Amino acid sequence: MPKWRMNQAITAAIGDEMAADDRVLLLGEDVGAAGGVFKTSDGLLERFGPDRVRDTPIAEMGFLGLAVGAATCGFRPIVEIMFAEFAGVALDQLATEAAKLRYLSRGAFTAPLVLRMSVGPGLGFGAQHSQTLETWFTNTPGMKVVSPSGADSAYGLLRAAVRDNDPVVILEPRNLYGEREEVDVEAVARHRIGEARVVRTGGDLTLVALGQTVATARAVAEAASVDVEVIDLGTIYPWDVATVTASVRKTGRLATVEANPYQGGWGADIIAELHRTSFADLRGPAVRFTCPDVPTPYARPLEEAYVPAPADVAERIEQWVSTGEVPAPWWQEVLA
Amino acid sequence: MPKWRMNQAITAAIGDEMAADDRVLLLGEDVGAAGGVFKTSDGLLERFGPDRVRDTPIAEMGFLGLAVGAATCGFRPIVEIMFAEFAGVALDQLATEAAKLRYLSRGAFTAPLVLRMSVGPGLGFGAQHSQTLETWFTNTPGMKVVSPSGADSAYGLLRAAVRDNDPVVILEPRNLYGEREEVDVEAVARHRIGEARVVRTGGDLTLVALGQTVATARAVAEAASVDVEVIDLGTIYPWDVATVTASVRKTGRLATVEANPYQGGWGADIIAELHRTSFADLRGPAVRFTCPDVPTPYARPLEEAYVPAPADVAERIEQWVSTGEVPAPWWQEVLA
Amino acid sequence: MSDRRDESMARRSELADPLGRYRRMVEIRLTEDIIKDLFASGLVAGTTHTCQGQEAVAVGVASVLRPTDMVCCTYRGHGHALALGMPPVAVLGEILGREIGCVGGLGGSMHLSDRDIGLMPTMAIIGAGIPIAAGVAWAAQLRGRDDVGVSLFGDGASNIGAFHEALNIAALWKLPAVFICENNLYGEYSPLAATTSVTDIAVRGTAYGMRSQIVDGQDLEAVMAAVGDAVGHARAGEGPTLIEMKTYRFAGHSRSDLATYRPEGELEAWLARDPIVIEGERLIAAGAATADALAALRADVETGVKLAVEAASASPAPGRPEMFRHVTA
Amino acid sequence: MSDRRDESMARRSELADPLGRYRRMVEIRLTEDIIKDLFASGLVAGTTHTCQGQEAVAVGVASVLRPTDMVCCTYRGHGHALALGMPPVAVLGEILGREIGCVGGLGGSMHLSDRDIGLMPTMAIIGAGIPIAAGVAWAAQLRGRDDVGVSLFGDGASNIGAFHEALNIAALWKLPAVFICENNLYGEYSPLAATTSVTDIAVRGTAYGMRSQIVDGQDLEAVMAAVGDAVGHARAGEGPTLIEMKTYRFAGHSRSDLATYRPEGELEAWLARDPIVIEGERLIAAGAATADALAALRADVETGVKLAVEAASASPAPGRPEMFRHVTA
Ligand SMILES: Cc1ncc(C[n+]2csc(CCOP(=O)(O)OP(=O)(O)O)c2C)c(N)n1
Ligand SMILES: Cc1ncc(C[n+]2csc(CCOP(=O)(O)OP(=O)(O)O)c2C)c(N)n1
Ligand SMILES: [Mg+2]
Ligand SMILES: [Mg+2]
Repeated sequence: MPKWRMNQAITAAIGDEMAADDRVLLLGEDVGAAGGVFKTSDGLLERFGPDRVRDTPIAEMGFLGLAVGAATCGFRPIVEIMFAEFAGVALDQLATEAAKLRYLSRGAFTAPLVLRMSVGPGLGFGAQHSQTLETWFTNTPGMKVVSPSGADSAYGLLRAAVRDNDPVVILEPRNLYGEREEVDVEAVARHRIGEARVVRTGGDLTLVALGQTVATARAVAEAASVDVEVIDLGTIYPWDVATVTASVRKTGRLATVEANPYQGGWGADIIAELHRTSFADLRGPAVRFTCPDVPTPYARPLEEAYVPAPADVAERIEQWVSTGEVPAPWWQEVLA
Repeated sequence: MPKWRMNQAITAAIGDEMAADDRVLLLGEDVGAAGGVFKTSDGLLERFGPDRVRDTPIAEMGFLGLAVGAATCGFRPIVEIMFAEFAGVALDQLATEAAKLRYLSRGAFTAPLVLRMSVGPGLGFGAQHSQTLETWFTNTPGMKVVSPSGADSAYGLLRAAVRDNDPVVILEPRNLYGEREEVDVEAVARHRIGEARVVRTGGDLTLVALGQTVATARAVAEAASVDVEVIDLGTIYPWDVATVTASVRKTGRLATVEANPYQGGWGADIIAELHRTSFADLRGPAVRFTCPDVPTPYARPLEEAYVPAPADVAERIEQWVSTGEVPAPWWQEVLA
Repeated sequence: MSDRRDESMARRSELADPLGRYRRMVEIRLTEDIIKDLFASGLVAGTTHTCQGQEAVAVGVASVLRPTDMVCCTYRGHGHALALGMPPVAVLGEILGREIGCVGGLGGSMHLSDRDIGLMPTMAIIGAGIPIAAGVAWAAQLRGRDDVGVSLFGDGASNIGAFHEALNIAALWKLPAVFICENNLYGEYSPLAATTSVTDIAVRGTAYGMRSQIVDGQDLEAVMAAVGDAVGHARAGEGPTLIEMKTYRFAGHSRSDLATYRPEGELEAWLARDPIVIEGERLIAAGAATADALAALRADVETGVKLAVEAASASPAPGRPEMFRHVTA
Repeated sequence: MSDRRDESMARRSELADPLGRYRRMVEIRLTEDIIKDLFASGLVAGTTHTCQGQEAVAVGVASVLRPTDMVCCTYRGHGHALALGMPPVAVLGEILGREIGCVGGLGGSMHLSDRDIGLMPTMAIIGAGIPIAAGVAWAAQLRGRDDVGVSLFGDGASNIGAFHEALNIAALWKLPAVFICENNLYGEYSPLAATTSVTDIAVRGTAYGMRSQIVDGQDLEAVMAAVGDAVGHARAGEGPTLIEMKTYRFAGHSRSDLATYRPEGELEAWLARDPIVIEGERLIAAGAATADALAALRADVETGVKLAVEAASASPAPGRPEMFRHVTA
């Protein structure tokens, strides 16, 4: 099995889909000649030519709209928007056009496109290039939103997304592009849209993670003396209620670890739903480990403090399980 | 006390703030000569002149950006974006620029602007003009988001928003523009950003509502045989944890009623947080009454079925309180 | 619904004939008039945007297109739908929210569409359809087909970012697209001069090195000639064209608008350039019809539209399960 | 920090003098070179965008503005910050994420700003600053002040919607704004011709009836003349101007870019038009300086920049509580 960096896995997934289906296109800023600013399409222009691998102007609304149009005509465009923040100039085409086409045409027009965007704090990119922004996309019926946690799921989810018949947003953790992981290209079907994966079993607590926080959660599990079950959510819209519910039935405790600010973050939806499906199973309140409610700070030590740190999360979880007392967010101490 | 339609109350609030502070501006499509498509600025052009009441081209990104610029220079622009969906072409200026200016300049530049948008289903406007879209705005530190429930809070919250020193989004329920309510212009301080209001006291269940669903919740309370406490959330970001927590301490039961699709809707954040703050107080799982996860249908009977109906919610609440069994969303029956 | 398809296709072919085109303009006018009445009488909720006065654009455009060309218009799209072949009952049924509507009553007045006639879902966000139409043109280019993508939008839409982004890309990629601005002098209640820094939208082609043209949108033949030329250019792989149709909406912006903001005499001046009258006189002058024949035709169309209203009204609203269909695959 | 203010103001005044302007161009060049090194050595994470080759634009613009004029530039903004008066230590400190940085290390390379010198928070979203600058101009207009709003952006930014929307409004409202496109022939790794349907960005002024001009961005005096003229026009209430500066970035797009995509000879041709060399030769020809004096000046600046790096490096990172300040009022 190849041990790929995540950007290589993404390139491979795009390449494999383009080779398998000539309706698949790739477009975005510098995806062609330059092979992508994060090298997620290296060599694809050479392999598939400029008709199918298309560099675009800086015009996210425009080229996403073009992809919507091409998708209604049977193509399967993969659109790259470099940083998720740039969706702020293009959201209309995704949420208000693409996601509603099928409904508004009773299935006659559909938009089977993939919108890839890099997300997440941790690399010193500052307040406007570090957010995850899931919630811009997760209350709009008609589309799907996934986030890989490494090369393997990046490969699998991307291939599934291209084959999906609806718009699929892929939020790619930027800090993982350079990270290596074994990719099982044969077992690609393990990564299905809408399915979470238990990536570590444990009996004391269910820790739900997404994208870059899956690594955090694994590290928490290693560090903590309690037995943590780690779920890689994979798909955040619509997310896999059944898998999380089953886990909580076993562990009786639920927490999320998120790379986004606290209030309104995606973890709330997990907890609210589990509250309904698993009230009797929950031995105590669920907890969210997130970033504080501030823009992403630039200075390295501050950004490091900003994202949930495995050791800190582990310690709070241990305390929680042993004392039963719900841990407060760390920043409350600083602010007090 | 005047009994105003909500659009009159909004007009009055804008007028009062403009009269009190000549830094206040109003801009948007047809807000001037036409007095606003929803008549929320009738007569203001005549009163304050074209410098301060400005019709704009159809260019939401552009004129919101202009407002940001003017706000950094000490003005207090009130921006109207007619339907919240149109924020999909302008979100960048709000979430990525305005909300981060203060942080990125350590307070030297701020954007004390108000962004008013109409929201909500119920009026036969179809899938692209009927959403509430709170979650586009509720995970971005640096701004605030409120939603009035009638003329009185529309007046009070708007005045508070203009005086606030940060960007404030006002989501105005479109179906209330024509509804009358007594407006206590003296007691405007009752409506504070960040404060929820208990608008009906009750002992059996806390029903949290926002904007147009406050009326729904009141009707539920009237119809139900159980004693429902209704909270008008007023501010959805940052929302008032203390008031909801205090209510749940008393009632032991929590539900939300929302005019948006289920998964990822704002109610999840309320429930997840209360799960943490009030786990011991909750006698059973909290429930969300929302729209189903579909785009807003146009045909009248379908749109009527789409939004939570008071009678239906009341019935489910009664069943829940009496049997202890958590009500499933109504659409699960249809889908089954 | 292949009956619907056959009927639409037959209706489309009628545009090959001058009298068929005239008839279609009349049908659009009368259908729009009835739609205004339906809303005025409170029979329909929501909003509607009619196009009386702009019929020559709709019929002219449809007349030079093939059903495999794709048209992306706006909420002011009833005329385009009818022109492209959609039967009045499908338009009216949609507006009334009935099963018989073109999208089963789920969309409403702002969201007519029918793949068979090349009518994309009509998007109600200003500017949104422009890049989508460019994308349709791109698809044709990629496939090596000589179909075109047509985008219709208003003068007001020429001020929004999507217009700019799409036209730059279309020019750059030489897409087989035709961008048609229906400059009816107003965006909602605002006159062009209050919102737009130029008088002629066509000059904006310069910013993209795109050929552009100003056309009398009240003159069916002028519309057909200009759009025909642009379509030919596109089919030949020569790239896109921006066409500005100078036109006027006789009614207000939407259901509730009485259009009191118009300067005195403006409406009258434009009524004197009613596209239906202009084309009618041309037909008479050419000996293709008599005034009596045109009057009879009008009466006939009127009967048809009334029957369509009846049929639409008799159609049931969609059932609740419909609301849950076609959300995702 | 009123020391900072005084220092910045003094630095700003230095631009009144030809040698002061020359010196500032040299300072920008050397500071950017050091920044590249800092990133290359792995001392800084994140990314940075330097402007070697474009110094004449930065210094020329700053030279004709007052501190009450407001400038909205981009992530490629170090040169503008320095030109407007920000001391190197404030630029370097920000890039290193230290307290001494212009925004205390909270912003980073892409977000320099200082209200005292009229430098708005530099926005890292393409096009975002254009309407904001127009808004600043609007504020001046409303107040009846003759200050101007200046927007600086790249050639690539002229393809995004915000550019279009802002320029239309600015022309329509006759705002005292100056829109300056630094056409350095590339947007990231893409050459202009791959992304832009016209060769000269200035022609896009036509779409707004806005006066526009092409300027040799390597020639400090040409820059000053053109911007001075546009600013005068704006101050007089005559409205906005679009200026296209033909320029070139000698380095890659950002820290990691080796710019291998450039056609052979292109960089060399532009290096032959180095704005610092051009201005230096002019000063010598005019007898305002000798080659030796300019060399000494350069050595002096180099020392200053090195000291600034040391001072910046010696400054502590901001403390954790800083992260929680200035989120809301
Ligand atoms: C992005 C966006 N902003 C605003 C609106 C509201 N709106 C609907 S129609 C309209 C006027 C459009 O004018 P124009 O483009 O000239 O077309 P016309 O209605 O005259 O056909 C406006 C502002 C919208 N639908 N979308
Ligand atoms: C909306 C948006 N899209 C894409 C980017 C990524 N990006 C950063 S710089 C850049 C190139 C900009 O080119 P240009 O405008 O010519 O400015 P230059 O970098 O050459 O100074 C791009 C695409 C961004 N920051 N914002
Ligand atoms: Mg118009
Ligand atoms: Mg450039």
